[in-house]
Amino acid sequence: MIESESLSRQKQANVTDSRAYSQPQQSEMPFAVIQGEALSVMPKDLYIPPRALEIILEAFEGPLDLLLYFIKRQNLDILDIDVAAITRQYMNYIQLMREIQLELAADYLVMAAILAEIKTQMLLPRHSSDFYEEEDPRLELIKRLQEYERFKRAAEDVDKLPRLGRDTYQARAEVTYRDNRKSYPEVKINQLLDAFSGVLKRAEMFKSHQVSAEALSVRERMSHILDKLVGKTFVRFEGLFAFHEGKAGVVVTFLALMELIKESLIDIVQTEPFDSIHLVAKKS
Amino acid sequence: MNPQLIRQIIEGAFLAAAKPLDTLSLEALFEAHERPPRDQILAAIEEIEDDCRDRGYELKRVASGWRFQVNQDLAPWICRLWEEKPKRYSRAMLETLALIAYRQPLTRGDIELVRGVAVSTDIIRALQERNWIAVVGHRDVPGRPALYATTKFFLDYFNLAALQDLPPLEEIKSLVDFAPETMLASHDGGEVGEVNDSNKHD
Amino acid sequence: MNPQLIRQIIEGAFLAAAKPLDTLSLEALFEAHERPPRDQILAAIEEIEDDCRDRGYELKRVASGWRFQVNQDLAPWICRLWEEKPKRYSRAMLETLALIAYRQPLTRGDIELVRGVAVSTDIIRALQERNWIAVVGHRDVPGRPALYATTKFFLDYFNLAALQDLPPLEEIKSLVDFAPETMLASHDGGEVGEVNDSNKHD
Repeated sequence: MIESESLSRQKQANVTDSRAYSQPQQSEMPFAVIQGEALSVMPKDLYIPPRALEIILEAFEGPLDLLLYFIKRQNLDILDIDVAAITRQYMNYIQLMREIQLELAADYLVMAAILAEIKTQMLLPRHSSDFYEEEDPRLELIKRLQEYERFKRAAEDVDKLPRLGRDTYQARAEVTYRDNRKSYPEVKINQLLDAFSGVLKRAEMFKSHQVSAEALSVRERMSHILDKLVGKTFVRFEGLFAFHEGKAGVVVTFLALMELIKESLIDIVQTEPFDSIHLVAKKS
Repeated sequence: MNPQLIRQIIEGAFLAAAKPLDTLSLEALFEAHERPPRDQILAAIEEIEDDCRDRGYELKRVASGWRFQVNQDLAPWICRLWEEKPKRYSRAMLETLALIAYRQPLTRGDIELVRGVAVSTDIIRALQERNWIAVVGHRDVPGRPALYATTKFFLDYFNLAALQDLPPLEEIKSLVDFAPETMLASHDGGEVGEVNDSNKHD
Repeated sequence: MNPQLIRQIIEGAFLAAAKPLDTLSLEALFEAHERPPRDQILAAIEEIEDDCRDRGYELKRVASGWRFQVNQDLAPWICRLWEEKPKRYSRAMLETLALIAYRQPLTRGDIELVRGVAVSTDIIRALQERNWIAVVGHRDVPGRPALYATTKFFLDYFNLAALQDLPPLEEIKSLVDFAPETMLASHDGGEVGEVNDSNKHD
């Protein structure tokens, strides 16, 4: 299926630019390695084991790459190329491909169509005077091939750049001390108020929860009393009052106790009448 | 092999390895035919050690070999490399804190009831880590949920002598009534929407 | 602050950070009252650079700052520290990366047009995971395809300080030596538009 003429040409061809194909093929360019054996020429016989073709396929990055290969292998300038011949060669190739890896063939089929189109356009009679006005149908393809080859080389250049972990290594030294000091965001009190008023607005807490009924001092005292009771068995009732706070303080503490009892957070214990009163945090 | 190259290889290896290297692992860097004798390796190590004097790092002998270490007396500066940039607190965090401040002591469930959305454990943990809130007890209901209250550090941070120095609710209420648009505008959309949605479906 | 201490701090920070540091991050190591002026920091960097001559490592300027790195010519020895050989990248990945590097910002479609084959999602994802490329916008056409560009980390990884340090794109002339002027001219612009001409022939 692959033309023997082009194959023998491939063999003789000097690689125009060995660099372009330095990877993955060398100048004697094994086409693929099948079961340890280098395949440097496309097999002439019709039967190519499907696995082998897959490997060949993997050597190319797509239809442009394959076409570039055909052109370079034949050491020809594309403008001199017999588009008919290369189209035939190309079509043979993709026919083989279609048998084993259909989804890959799609990109190649597009290229086949482009080649066929160029071929037809070349067959149309044209006046020599039109040459400069009408674009050569091959020109677009050449542009694409050039553009592709450019980036194919650029990719090789990028691959050669000194790379961290391959050509150079990040230097580091151990740090034996590491207190992970953490710095915290700052909060201003008006941010807090703003957040709170947002909650109020949303939940309409005034109506459903009647928060305003309790002065803050009472709620704070509730926290303090709970704090005192935590982890202790009994605390004497009198021990909770700080008399230096005066009457107001006593009232606040008393209200807090009432509130705590109401919310069943604490229990009051008095073993006998007129005995001292003790408070205890509720246990389950 | 020339001694300077040997030294460079060893120096480079110490810096690249990120772990201590002993003489065996240093020898393994060289192929048999070029491998320097051990005393030459040790000489190179000594030279490297000497060259670090007055530098920001030193070659230190540890149990499993030698390694480069950053000088300990540079710690106050070097540690700033890992200082976390303070981020801003989320609206959810500020609202939770505000609720605990004004309604303490209360449980997570209480907060959720008012805010209409779940309170993430992260928020509670962050507030505890900052020592602004603490568990002061447990409510005597199934599950015995923790009761949270603000701490002295909270008051200190906000420069308050006592909780009653927080603006009273009435003031906040009038603030809300006074400027409803700006208040609403200051919300980041998400949560308001959530609450509204849940109301609709109720 | 005495210049030697400044130098030691900077030197230690480079080794401790294990990533490139720029002047901003170096300045952040110092508290405001002790912070040296920028030219003093640059002077210290220069001094450190000079001191690495003939050593196994160098202070290298890359895209996101300076870093200590092991000399390239030592790689044959240093690489023996690790059993695993450094990964090779597929041609498809390198070609895609090269296109993004030289032609950024561009879409997946732009890449496919030049390469003539579909670009697999895996490759794009792999490049993004490595933090070598990022979406920098969307082209204002139907479907709003993502525009990709390379990142600082890409430059850092490939030892470059800026995009213009990439090896120059070669002019490919071997295919057509007698190409009309128009053809050659159209390659300088580097815009993706020119490739779109193929539509005419479809």
